[in-house]
Amino acid sequence: MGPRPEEVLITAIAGMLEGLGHIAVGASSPIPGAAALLARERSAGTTRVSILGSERNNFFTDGGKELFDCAGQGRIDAFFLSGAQIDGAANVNLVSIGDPDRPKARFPGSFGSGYLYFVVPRVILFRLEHTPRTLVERVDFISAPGFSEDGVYRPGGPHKLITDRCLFDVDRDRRRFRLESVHPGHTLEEIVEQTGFAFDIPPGGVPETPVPDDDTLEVIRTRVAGQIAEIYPDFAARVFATPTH
Amino acid sequence: MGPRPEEVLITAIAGMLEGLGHIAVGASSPIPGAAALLARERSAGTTRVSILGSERNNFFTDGGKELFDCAGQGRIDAFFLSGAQIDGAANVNLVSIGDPDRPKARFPGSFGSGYLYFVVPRVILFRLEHTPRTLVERVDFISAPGFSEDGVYRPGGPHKLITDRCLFDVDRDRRRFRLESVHPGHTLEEIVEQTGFAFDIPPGGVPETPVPDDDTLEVIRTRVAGQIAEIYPDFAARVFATPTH
Amino acid sequence: MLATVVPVEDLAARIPDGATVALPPDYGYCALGAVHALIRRGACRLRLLGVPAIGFQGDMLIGAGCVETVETAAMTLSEYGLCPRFTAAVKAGTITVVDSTCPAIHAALQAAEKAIPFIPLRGLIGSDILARRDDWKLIDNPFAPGDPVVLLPALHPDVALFHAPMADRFGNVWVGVRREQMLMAHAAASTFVTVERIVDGNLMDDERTKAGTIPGLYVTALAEAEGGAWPMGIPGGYEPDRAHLARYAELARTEEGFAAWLEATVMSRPAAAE
Amino acid sequence: MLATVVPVEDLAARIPDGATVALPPDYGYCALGAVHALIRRGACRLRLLGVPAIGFQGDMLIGAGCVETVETAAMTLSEYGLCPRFTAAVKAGTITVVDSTCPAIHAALQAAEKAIPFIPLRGLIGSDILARRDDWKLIDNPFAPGDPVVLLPALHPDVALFHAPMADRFGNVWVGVRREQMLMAHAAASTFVTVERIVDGNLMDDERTKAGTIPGLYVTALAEAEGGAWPMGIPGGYEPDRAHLARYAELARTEEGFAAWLEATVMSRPAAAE
Repeated sequence: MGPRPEEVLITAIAGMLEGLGHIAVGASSPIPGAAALLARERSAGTTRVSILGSERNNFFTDGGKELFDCAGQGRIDAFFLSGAQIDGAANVNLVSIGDPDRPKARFPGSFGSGYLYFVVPRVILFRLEHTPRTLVERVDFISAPGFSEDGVYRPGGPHKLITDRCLFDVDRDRRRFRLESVHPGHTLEEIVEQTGFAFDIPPGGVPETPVPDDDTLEVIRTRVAGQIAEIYPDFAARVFATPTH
Repeated sequence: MGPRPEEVLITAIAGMLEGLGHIAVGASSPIPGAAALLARERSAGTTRVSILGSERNNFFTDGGKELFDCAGQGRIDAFFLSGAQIDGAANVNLVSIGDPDRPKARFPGSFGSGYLYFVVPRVILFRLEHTPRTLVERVDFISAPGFSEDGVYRPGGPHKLITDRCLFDVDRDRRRFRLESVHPGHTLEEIVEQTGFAFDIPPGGVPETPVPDDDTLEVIRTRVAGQIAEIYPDFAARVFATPTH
Repeated sequence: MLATVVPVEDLAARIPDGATVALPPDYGYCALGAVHALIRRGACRLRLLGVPAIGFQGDMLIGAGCVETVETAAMTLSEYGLCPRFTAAVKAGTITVVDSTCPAIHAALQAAEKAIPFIPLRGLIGSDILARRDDWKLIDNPFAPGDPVVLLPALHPDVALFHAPMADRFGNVWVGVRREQMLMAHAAASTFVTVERIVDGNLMDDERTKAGTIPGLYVTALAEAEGGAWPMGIPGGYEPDRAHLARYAELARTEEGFAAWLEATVMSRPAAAE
Repeated sequence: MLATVVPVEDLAARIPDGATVALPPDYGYCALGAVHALIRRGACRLRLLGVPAIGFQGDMLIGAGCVETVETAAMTLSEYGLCPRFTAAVKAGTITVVDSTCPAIHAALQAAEKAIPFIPLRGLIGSDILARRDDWKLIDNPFAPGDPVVLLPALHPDVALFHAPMADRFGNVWVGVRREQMLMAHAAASTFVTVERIVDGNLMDDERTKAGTIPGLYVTALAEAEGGAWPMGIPGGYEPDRAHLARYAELARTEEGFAAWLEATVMSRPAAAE
């Protein structure tokens, strides 16, 4: 069987995590979680993965604050953020649409984004619904800004934006996204149409997002699937047909 | 057998602790420790005692900082401080004599005094050696000042000063000590001679420090001695002839 | 010193109207039994504080009209979706939301724990979280001019309310690695805890249980409440009642559905203390 | 991820000259075996940090000429008296002492743990501790003008060095209620730990041991060293060697006595790694 869309995403994200010492994954993030586990499998024991919101995979022992303290200390190399809206300046909105005091839509809230986005070197923006509704010109509420003024303490920031249609790189100098690759089955035209913000398209064409080779697929479907099933049984059952327990 | 000098001190100090909710006692403080235990015995279960530096009687679970955090929260009503020098303005010196950079004498250091003296409502100064060498006009180094300028956050401060010769009360308005009572066997003249700082003597004479009554002596020699022997076996053996183990 | 042990209804009665009540997230130990008792007693004007997020218990309190403000990093039912009564109340403008971020809540509680007036925090600059917080200050780092940094004032909850697997007769409460509950107890003026069971002996006597125990010193009153987290679960104990939680999430989408859930689940349960 | 496990001498070799080394007090878990190895390797210009006080291990390092500065709330041998080599060095002006107070050291380490540039602390105003600290600042509380408050910059030790009863193969180290050692590990750039024994399994798997465990994430390298606190004891483990400690306190009163103690106790012991 050929690679499933989830497996393309998992492989693409794992490529962003290569050689990192410590990857943390937030709650309810099965694809980033699987990607982190794949990166760990490939690291020959040098990559550490913390998966939060999972009792079994939470290795912190100093209460809710430890993830943030740990990230502030520079001990977390990569983290994932999503957003109800993400805009072309990499701002993330997890709060509301419209006036925040009388919103048209209200989302859960910013969680730790207003901090982690500043201190984790590789923050990978991850949003499966790639539409003009989610990828907007300007977010209605900035839970966490994509970039900061000179002088603001900011060792961290956006590294990539991955959606169900494509992968964007981040141009930190120009403070914009640049299309890096288009996932198999999707087109540049579709992406331009479905993206609410302006972004750069490199001259000379945009490659297709690489699909996992057979060895990678084997690792994903055996060792990674087995581990992810312990944390996200429904996801594993749906994608890998892993038996739930 | 009549009251021993230690038992007079224990009883006098316990009197300062009556009705308090939580008394903390530092390391190596057998007489204050015994006084706190006596106060607890008399409280019918409403007084809590924490004895530090004792594994068995340390009820904190958040590391070395918890004592200080707890005191800052207003959850410790009384604490004891000593000093290599204590002066007439209730300043405490736990650091050095002479120039601190090339001292004539160097002591261990200030421990937590520079903080606890500010936040614990009843700090009881305790110094068994009452001489002009220890009770001085002006300390050589202020580990913790007796009083603070207006506007400085200071819910705590000196409550009494007790020595092997007498008990001083603290006049917070005049920022001076006032002789409250003279221990049995000692005299006012001796105290004036042996005190390096000026202090107030109330008109009309100074009473003798009360000696414990028979009931109190009984409690000290049985229940208190038994508990203190677990923490300070040498002290208990010397003062109460409690068998060491 | 022995703990004050009371029935759950009495515990709830000790939490006054208008109190700022710190609550753990759904993945912590939630005192749902006590929360239901709060609703039964008609608590009002509560100011909820999520440490750092709140789920079902907050949505239930909001739906029952007990809540005036919510300060939190998030309100979420996780895999069960958005908090429906919270969302409705925000849209209707019947509650005030003070948006925060997880580390800001932890840090501001640590400031209260340390009895310091404020604490700095990195991040936040340029966010609308900061822009909308009049109570936070952006200053220039006194140690390195040209380095802006946010200061958060200490957060002093009136009440911390949570559940735990066990306590002893001295009021020592075992929370294991759920140390945000210890932080809440240190920071709050009063701490009320329901526990699965009150055990014999002293949790401080075993070095292993001691390491995960909140000393009785910080615990205002305890109630023994087996299953006191229901319909939430307790990690390492029992599982959440997923069917009930899913039904709640469904019913609470409408005011009528919530009212029916409330009547059937909370109001009609005999109060233990009556 | 597996821990780096090395012999004690190698552990000491990884602590560079000139490093700021955070050490626990005598009533904590002290890695005396590693300290002796540091002396054997001729470590120099160390900057000791007492968390919050230091005892025997600091006096030994000072006597052996390994130390340039000491920042601490106290240097004490407790019931064995003053620290004789420390006292001699201070009087001779061969080390620099930076006097602090216990909560300032804890708070400044917490600032490093939280990656905040500074932290306020109450107290201290009017003390000579503050008067002599050019690195601390007295500011007006930005939230309440007219309220002076001290700010401490974060303290970032290069190294935390301590002992513990046990660790596992993943580098998780159990310290129980000795959480100042966890704070040291969080705050320090590198953490070196000697342990009585490396156990099978994973300390994180049991909720009770997990609550008192430093995750391997913070542990740079481990050495297995049974009796590694000797001549100190470990709480809940073995008692201090009181006769040896008393002899040390006596011998160290003179330079010659200390040299004899050093030769007999430290220098002539065969290094495990040689």
